[in-house]
Amino acid sequence: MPAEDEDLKIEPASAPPDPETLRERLRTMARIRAFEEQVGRQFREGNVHGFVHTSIGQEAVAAGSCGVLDRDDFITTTHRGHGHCLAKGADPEPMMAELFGRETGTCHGRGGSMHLADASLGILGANGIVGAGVPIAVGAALAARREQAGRVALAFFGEGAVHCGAFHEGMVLAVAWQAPVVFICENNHYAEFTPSTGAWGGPGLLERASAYGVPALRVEGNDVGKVEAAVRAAVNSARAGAGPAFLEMLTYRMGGHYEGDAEPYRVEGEREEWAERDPIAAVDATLAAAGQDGVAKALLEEARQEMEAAVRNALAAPYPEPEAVMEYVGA
Amino acid sequence: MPAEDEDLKIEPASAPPDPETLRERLRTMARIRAFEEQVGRQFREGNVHGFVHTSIGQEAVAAGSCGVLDRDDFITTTHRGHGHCLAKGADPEPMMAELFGRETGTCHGRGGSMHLADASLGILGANGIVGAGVPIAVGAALAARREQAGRVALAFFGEGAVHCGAFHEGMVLAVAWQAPVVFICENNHYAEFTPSTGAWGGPGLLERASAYGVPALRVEGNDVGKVEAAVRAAVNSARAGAGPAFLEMLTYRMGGHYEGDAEPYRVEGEREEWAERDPIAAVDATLAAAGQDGVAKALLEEARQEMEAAVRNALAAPYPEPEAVMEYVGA
Amino acid sequence: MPDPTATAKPPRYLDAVNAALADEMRADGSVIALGVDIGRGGGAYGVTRGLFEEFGADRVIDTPIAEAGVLGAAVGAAMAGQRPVAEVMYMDFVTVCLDPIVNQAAKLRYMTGGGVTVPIVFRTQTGGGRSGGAQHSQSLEGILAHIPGLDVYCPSDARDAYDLLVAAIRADHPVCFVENRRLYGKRADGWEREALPPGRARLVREGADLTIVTWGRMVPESIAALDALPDVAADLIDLRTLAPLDVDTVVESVRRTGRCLVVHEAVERFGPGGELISKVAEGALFDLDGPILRHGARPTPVPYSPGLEAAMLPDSEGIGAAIARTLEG
Amino acid sequence: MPDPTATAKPPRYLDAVNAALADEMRADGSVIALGVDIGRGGGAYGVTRGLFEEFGADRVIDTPIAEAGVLGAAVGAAMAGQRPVAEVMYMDFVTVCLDPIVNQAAKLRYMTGGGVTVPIVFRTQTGGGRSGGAQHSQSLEGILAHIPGLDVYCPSDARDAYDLLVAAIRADHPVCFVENRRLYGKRADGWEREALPPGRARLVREGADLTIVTWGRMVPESIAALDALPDVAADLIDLRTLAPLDVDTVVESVRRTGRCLVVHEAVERFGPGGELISKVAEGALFDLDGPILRHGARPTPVPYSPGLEAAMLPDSEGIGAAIARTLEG
Ligand SMILES: Cc1ncc(C[n+]2csc(CCOP(=O)(O)OP(=O)(O)O)c2C)c(N)n1
Ligand SMILES: Cc1ncc(C[n+]2csc(CCOP(=O)(O)OP(=O)(O)O)c2C)c(N)n1
Ligand SMILES: [Mg+2]
Ligand SMILES: [Mg+2]
Repeated sequence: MPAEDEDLKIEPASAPPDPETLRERLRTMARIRAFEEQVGRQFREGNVHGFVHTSIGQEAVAAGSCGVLDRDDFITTTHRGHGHCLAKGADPEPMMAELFGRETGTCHGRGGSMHLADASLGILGANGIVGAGVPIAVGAALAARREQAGRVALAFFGEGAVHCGAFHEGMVLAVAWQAPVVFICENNHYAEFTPSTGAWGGPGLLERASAYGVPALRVEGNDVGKVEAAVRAAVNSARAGAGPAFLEMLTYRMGGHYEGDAEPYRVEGEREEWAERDPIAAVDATLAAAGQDGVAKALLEEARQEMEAAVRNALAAPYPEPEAVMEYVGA
Repeated sequence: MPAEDEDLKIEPASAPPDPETLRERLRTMARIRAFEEQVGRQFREGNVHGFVHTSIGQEAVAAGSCGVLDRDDFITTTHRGHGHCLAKGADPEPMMAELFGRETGTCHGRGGSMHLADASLGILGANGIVGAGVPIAVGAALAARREQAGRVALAFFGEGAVHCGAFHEGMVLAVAWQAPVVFICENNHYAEFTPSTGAWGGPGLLERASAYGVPALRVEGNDVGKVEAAVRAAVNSARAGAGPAFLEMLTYRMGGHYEGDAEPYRVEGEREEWAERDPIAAVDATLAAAGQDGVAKALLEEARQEMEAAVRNALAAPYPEPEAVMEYVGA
Repeated sequence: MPDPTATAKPPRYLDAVNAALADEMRADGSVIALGVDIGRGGGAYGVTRGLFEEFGADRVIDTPIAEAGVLGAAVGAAMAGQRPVAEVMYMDFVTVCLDPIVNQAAKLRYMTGGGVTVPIVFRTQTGGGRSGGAQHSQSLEGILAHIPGLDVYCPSDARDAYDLLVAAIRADHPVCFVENRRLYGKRADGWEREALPPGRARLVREGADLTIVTWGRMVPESIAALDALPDVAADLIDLRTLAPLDVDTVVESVRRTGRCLVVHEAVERFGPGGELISKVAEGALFDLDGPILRHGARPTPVPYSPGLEAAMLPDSEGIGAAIARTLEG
Repeated sequence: MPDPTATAKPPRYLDAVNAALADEMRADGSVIALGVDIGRGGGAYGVTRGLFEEFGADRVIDTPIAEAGVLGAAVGAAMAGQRPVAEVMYMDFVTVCLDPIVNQAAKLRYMTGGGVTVPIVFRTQTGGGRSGGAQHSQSLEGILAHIPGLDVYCPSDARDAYDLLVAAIRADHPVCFVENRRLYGKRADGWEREALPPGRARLVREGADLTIVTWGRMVPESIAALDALPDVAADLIDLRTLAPLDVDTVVESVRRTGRCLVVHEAVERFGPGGELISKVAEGALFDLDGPILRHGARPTPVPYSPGLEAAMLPDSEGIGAAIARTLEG
């Protein structure tokens, strides 16, 4: 059961977000959900290529975390990065076009789902190599520290990544440099086909992170308000020069590891249990209790239309010219 | 100041070693000291080549740790591995010949100081890559676990190695496999030119290790009795199937990082302070208090003669035939 | 030798890999397999399915995502008497775990003057052309082949996948075993074929016009190219293994045909083809009637968009054009 | 351009590297240096001495032994507006940190369709022949040169060390900068020489008998070989950079001389020489009067014992013999 742990140093604001903000976050979550739904559909249609990993069920982490950031703050993400990019401000239309491999894509069709990036929004890239984004975020934070303009970096990664050398070395450097970086470990309970809980023995993620000298907190990752409060506290502290923090976001991967995954490994009953903690429904209920009815439905409807348009435009967009294959190599 | 920390699970025997054992360990330490002294001298003479790292001041860790092991237990070590090899039973004569690059060397002159290995004694190699020996020891322990014959592996590494990805991944795997491996972190206070204490922030080594779920203990590494007691407890527990353990051995590198190091970075007064905690003198004093006088002097004298003979024989030994350069490639 | 021929249909490439693993694990209790999701999950491509059930968690070892640690541990286990087969899920990921391969496994026997052997197999797979993107599509076998002490096997069909993996597991030295995921579904044509050892190339086709030297997925691709050029008669050589390299077969062929084209999926720039060209130049220069050329991927990261990727990677059409250049020159 | 010519004696190779770093750090506040012991310690070979004192801990950053993390962080810092120069102390250690170089830095501009630039320099050094042993002596530049998106510079003297490092730091793409520690103590011959850009080879000597193509420490070694063969007149080409590669200069020379010898310290087997042989075969095959050969290290891990190491590595004597083979063939 997700539960908040002892706070080690970060002090999340206790007041829940105001209805205005909540609505805004809900809109982000609805757009992520609708985007991912379309990605799944378009993958089955053969319009989206390669390896695609969606984040349905995890929308609150993206919306709550990036909701706290400024445009020129940095993020790095993983193979499962659509939500983070959208929440950080990426336009779904070129994103969809990217997944369709079109010239109008975010990366002109060169990157694809696992390599979405938009430097103008501080999105330093999804990444196909588990763990690789962690030190990259630390480096961006190092640059931010030099600049002294209060920018921060967020590194998103899965709970499967913490075993990688790259995670370890990234943590060590973040501490050594007291870099303004917040590590957001999205614990969605699976790493590929392996249920993560207890898989490799030893204490939990928080103990691991604290041992580096980083304040660490476990957060109910399907509660966007709690996500936002925790990330805000960590980000403010990083901006103020107090160094890195680590947040474990408890959430759940509602879909397969990748599109097309048959999921024979899924623990029975678990998905149904988590479906009751759907992050979108949760906010909807909160708003309903505050007298605003049917907000999620309306926002989802709106988002679905937006994503359908993105699909239409992507379908109509040109592919890159094969002759341009050598463009952008750089060296 | 070296000080023993809280015991986390390992329970070192409280009785100090009997005089017989102490004498035996002193002999090992004296032989390591004498070997290293010769290595320094022979390096300056031009007989020892390449990069050479000696372990003067750290002899108690090698002697106490390997004193606990059986012949068919495994060790891996580092660029600073002469002492561990000697303590594990390697013959100084071929070792010296190896450092002289001779055909009669432990590795027929192919390896050199940083690659000393003797599989027949379970010495799976010194290593020129910081951190690399850690997972190798874990793998040997995995093999030992399969065999069920109670063998264990010891991984020796410096405190500078704990920042490497290889260390992290090795710890993670040791825990996942509950492998019979004991991690011996020889904290000699320097990693190359950098004083290690507090260098990179964060908690100490014990906190780091414990966070993996490994019992961890800090040991007065210049006290061979304490070293031995701690390693024995950890090894027994590993042999019994209770999994890995981590020991931080507080000791001091009396020499330079490598032979020829000018050591401008050395913290003033520190060496003198540690000279008073010389591991050989300490045992000598204990034995003297028990009525045995001048043991160290005698053993050192004996060891120096042994190493002089090793040098003489190495000098007389043939170099490998240049035509044999392709031998042993394997593939 | 156990043999998966018992099945009705000739096995697919992935079945052959699976059968080689299973047979060798049955035959030798010291063979163990390690990797991310190779056990309960049966592997990202189903290659190791059934092994966990048959051999148990003690021998088919699921690991956390810690490839450098896993491969390092495999090196230690190999020195301690096991015969580990460690998987790197995509060849692109060798970048996170090259040290145990290059600085440890490959060098240990030499560094110890023959004192240790490291009987280890590094299994991995590659295969562009499916929009895997720049980090899931690279053919990096040339990097591994550059390292003395490493064997590199690149089977092009199911039968060789079986024979070469069996040989790799039985070898007392490290072998990098490079599978191709776009071949996984292909069934063997000639399962009854005799097993060739590593280091022996196979003459797939014979013809006097030119010699084509290739390996892995470019073998069927080259066959397709030749099928589309009925007027061209080529010696088509499937190297099967890059290290050891069967220089004699290649040189002997080029001496006969007088022209040579090396084809590989890897990037041309400082790629593995240069070795073949150099060996041909060394051994057959004065027998040449025409060029010795390479055809490989263009010097760019592998693009995602299908059209760009097709423009980057060699295929039968590109090979056909390269054949034409080789014949014209 | 700031220039260390002010000093009385021409600078040593290592002084030139140091001066290039210092000059560029003075000129551009976004240049930062990172690595193990490069700051207070001044570098394992003293190459970065004085930088910490002049530019401070904020720009000359000592790091823990965590090369993959450091290089990954350098990639992030580069995307965030810095110009990092990250050191890998020995080239052999790229095996622990290849991912940020190969899968990140090299590919990011491409993967983002030009959306980011990664102005980063990976400094490292190599140089066998001093009994460094199998893990401290390898020349692995061929591996890096195989990766599209990476430039690879291998200066052979102090002047080029300066010019090429300045160019590397100013480049908006990743550059692997490979120093040679056995050249560190050598002083420039011709400091007044004009700077050549990366991608331009230098014709060190001219002669009609054969073309010798090489780089790094094999340049002076080849000069020594030629000095010992007064009857041989060779075009000696110092490539200076492997990527970009100055194919034109090489091909044009071989067209004139009709013979070619490629020399490198790296292992021959699937080594960087194959690229040159292939380019020569492609561009000058029908102008050849004799062989196109390689001379590199033998296919073994680098041995420790001096005599074995000498037998493994190319030197002026071995080059002389290879020249003779090239002329005889
Ligand atoms: C270095 C590396 N090893 C293995 C993989 C294959 N792989 C891709 S995603 C994944 C699981 C990651 O799990 P987690 O970090 O929990 O992220 P999630 O997929 O749950 O978002 C693996 C093993 C990879 N991409 N990179
Ligand atoms: C991967 C790697 N990085 C850097 C080095 C260079 N190096 C050799 S020893 C050393 C310091 C090691 O310090 P520590 O682990 O404390 O061992 P000690 O030398 O004190 O025994 C360094 C940085 C190396 N050999 N391998
Ligand atoms: Mg996960
Ligand atoms: Mg140390």
